[in-house]
Amino acid sequence: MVEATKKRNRVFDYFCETDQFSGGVAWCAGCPLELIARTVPKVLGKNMVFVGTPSCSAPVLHGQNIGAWHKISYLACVMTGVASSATGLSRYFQRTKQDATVVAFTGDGCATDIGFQTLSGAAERNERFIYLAYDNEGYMNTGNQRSSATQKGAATTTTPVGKIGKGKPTASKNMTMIMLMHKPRYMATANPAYMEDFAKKLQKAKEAAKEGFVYLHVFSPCPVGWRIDSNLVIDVCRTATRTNWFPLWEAENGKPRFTVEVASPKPITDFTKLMRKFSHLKEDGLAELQKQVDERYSLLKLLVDNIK
Amino acid sequence: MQAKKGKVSVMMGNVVAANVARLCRPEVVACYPITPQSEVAETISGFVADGSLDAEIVEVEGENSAMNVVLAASAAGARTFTATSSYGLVYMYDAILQASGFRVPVVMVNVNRETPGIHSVSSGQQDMISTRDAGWVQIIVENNQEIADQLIMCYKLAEDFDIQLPVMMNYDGYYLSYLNEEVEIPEQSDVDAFLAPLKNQPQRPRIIPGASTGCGTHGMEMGYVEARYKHWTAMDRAKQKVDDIDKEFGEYFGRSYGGQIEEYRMKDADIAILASGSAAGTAKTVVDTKREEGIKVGLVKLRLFRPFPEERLIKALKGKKAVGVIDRSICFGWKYGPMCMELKAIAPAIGSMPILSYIDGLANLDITVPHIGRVVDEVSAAAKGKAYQAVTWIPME
Amino acid sequence: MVIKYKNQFKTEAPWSDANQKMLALDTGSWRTERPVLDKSLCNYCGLCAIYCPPQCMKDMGDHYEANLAFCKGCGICAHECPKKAYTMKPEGDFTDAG
Amino acid sequence: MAAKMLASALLVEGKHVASFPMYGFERRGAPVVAFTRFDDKPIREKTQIYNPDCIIVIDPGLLTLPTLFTGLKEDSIFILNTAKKEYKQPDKALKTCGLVNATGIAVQEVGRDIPNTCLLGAFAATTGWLSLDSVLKSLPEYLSGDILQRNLKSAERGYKEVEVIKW
Repeated sequence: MVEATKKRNRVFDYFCETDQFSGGVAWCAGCPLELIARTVPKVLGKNMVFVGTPSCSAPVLHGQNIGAWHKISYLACVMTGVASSATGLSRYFQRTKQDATVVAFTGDGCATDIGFQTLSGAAERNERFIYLAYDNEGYMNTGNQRSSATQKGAATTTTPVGKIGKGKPTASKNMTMIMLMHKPRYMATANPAYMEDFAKKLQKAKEAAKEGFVYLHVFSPCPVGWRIDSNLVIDVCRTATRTNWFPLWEAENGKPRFTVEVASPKPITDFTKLMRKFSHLKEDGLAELQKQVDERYSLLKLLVDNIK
Repeated sequence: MQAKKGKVSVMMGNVVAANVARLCRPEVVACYPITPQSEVAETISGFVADGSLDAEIVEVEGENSAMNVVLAASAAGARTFTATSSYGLVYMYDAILQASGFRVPVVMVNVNRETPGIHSVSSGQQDMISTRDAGWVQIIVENNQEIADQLIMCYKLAEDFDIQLPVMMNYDGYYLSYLNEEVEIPEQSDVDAFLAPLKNQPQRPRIIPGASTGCGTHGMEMGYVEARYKHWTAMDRAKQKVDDIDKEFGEYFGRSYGGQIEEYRMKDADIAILASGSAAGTAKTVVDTKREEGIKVGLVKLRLFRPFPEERLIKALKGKKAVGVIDRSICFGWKYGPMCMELKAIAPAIGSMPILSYIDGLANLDITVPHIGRVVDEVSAAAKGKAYQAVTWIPME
Repeated sequence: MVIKYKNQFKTEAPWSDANQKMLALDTGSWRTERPVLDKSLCNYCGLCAIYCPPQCMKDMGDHYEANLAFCKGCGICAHECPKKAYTMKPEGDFTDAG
Repeated sequence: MAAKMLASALLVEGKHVASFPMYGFERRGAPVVAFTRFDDKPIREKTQIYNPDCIIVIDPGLLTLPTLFTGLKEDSIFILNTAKKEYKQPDKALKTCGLVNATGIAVQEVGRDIPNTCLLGAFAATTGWLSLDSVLKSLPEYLSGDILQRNLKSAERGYKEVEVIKW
């Protein structure tokens, strides 16, 4: 035990607020969403306002009767309307000059599917709030059904593997590219394994949201739905970035740049072997996934290298 | 008190709605255009563009977003305005339920139009009927002047601390939305003064950054029951409040409409017609003509549809010999029209009398003078003990 | 008609208020294993606290300790610790296990 | 639009007015029907007009509509936008006719084929139900500047140049 090594991790410097949540809340053991949710107000501060929807976060973001699970003001809205509800709040706070960071906090099902229209609309109107989509690649709250963020081949309860079924037959929506094409004021991908990177991006997001639309796409593997051992979840997050499954980048005004450079990406089998949602995939299925990861990465790289 | 005077000009129904909405000074406005409502969205956008309305205007990408924008802004404390019709109304249905559950005082204009299933760009009250159990106050008006006056009253009702309910003001598409009629638009200062007492009420809860309060909490067991019970009692209170505000408005501006219902030549009437919206205007002319013919008929104009003006209707109709109800919509699952069904629910209290149901005016087919005349004749005959048809689809005859 | 009910909400609409009532689940009881720290191995890097999903690591000045009232026993701290200072031990081994 | 302007002009006369168009989809150039009522008493009837006292046809191409003259009252008035100076009585209920080359006048005065204001002038002259003055007074509500001046001229010419025929 050497005194000199006992230095605080830099991540703590990004926190301006203590944990705003109750100690015991209803998220599964090992769920990174809990980590993400607790981190957001720590960086953004008490004046943030959550806009939540039915989702894995709903049992915690929304209270029960008069009781609450956290100290942040919130609006619990319908799944279709998270971006538009955030619009209503943000416009009124701006108008009345109330210092607030409005955060639409919702899953990939809302962002890529049922709430996609309102998200796209808010981005087009350049509304000043943060839209944070935590991506667990499916509808996990309702029991692991496929969403359009679900990867090809993934076994879900609505794309089961059976005599004929081979998991989800089509590739996921390339959501971050779609959002990049909206040219938001700021957007970024984030991953709880890279906490300093995430915290830095939240800080940027807070500032950028004073001027325009912010989209954050945060990786949030579901230990239950993906069938991951609880203790491996952060490992899975890290591997996702190291295999280019989930590259970490940001874009200010539509100009993308990597925030974590992966010098020699690992094969995606390093990632898929950590969970059982792809365990039925044979070599060809995995090769197809690898091809998609490579394609998407090279498209991103092309944009990073060419949009100046 | 001298009634406050405004400026009289010829104005289209939709433009009236937008003009008066402006006078009520909404802070956040979100409208998605749809025929026959579009001029409301256009005109109010124009006001913001020319600086005559200081409001946040959100050019939403759909009605669902329009309702979500206004309900959220309202939950933060804003006065809001939106307008829609038909497909738009049903496209915002989840948010409509949300708004009433949150008890936010959103005011919405709904320009009545037929609903999906059968494509029809035409007038009809089916849209409003399809949201009758959404927990909103629903008011139906008859002409452009009533659009103007009632819209002001809607804010007074919605934001009343004892009420705190979203209010939907309905008027017939085409018949009123595009009707150019002379309208007296009140002065801004008078509207301000009329609505000013709302500011002196206790503050309703609102989302304040850093305040640790949340709108839309899960209602667990008795919490759910309590919230629903409070909503239900507020709906009940709204009935008297509609009458009170109408009276107050009458004293202030010199025009009033009877509150929950308008009774036209009902006092000495033997038989009654129940109608709503623009058709009630036509019905009044028919009542006049039939009175000249010696038939003692009166009209009850249903202004408040939700909550249903049970007590007022009982008072107005008790002791009459027969009543004919003209519906501009259909009640699937029951053979009578929706308003007729509602009236039948209070039939024991108004006494046993023939209640004749008429379906008319669907899809821009006029509820004409001869149609209503026929209704009066049949109701009159039924009152004298003649056999009658329980339901009549007038255009199908 | 008078219906007696417990007036939970002080408002017309159902609003929650953290100032009036903060909820907490007994997530400590979810645990089947608990993290046990070998202090001699800990270099106080803070990664366990950073990655702990319920954020229940208490900063003890030179090491961290899980708040067992809320620790769900996911084992992330043990897996992420670069010094392998944590061991996940079955709850049954402890006398305070509920 | 013409129906609304007419309503405004009648309001200047101190009448109660109501006018509305009836259409499904709005398309430039597509035919549209509009109705205007005026009275000394408030107008409560909210239906299409089935028995008009006067019918104005802006587009002569619509004269072939088989139901055009259905329901006319006795001694009713017909106003037609046409370059013709004479016209054969199309329906025996029509007793007065006003022929005006509104399109021609509009093109000359307004610069575009928008005959509305000219027809209002012709309407005032043919029916005698309102004065030219009321028509002119109502126009600034809708138009301003140069366009207003041109339309005032157009309305005035419609009033003066309409050929009134008694059948």
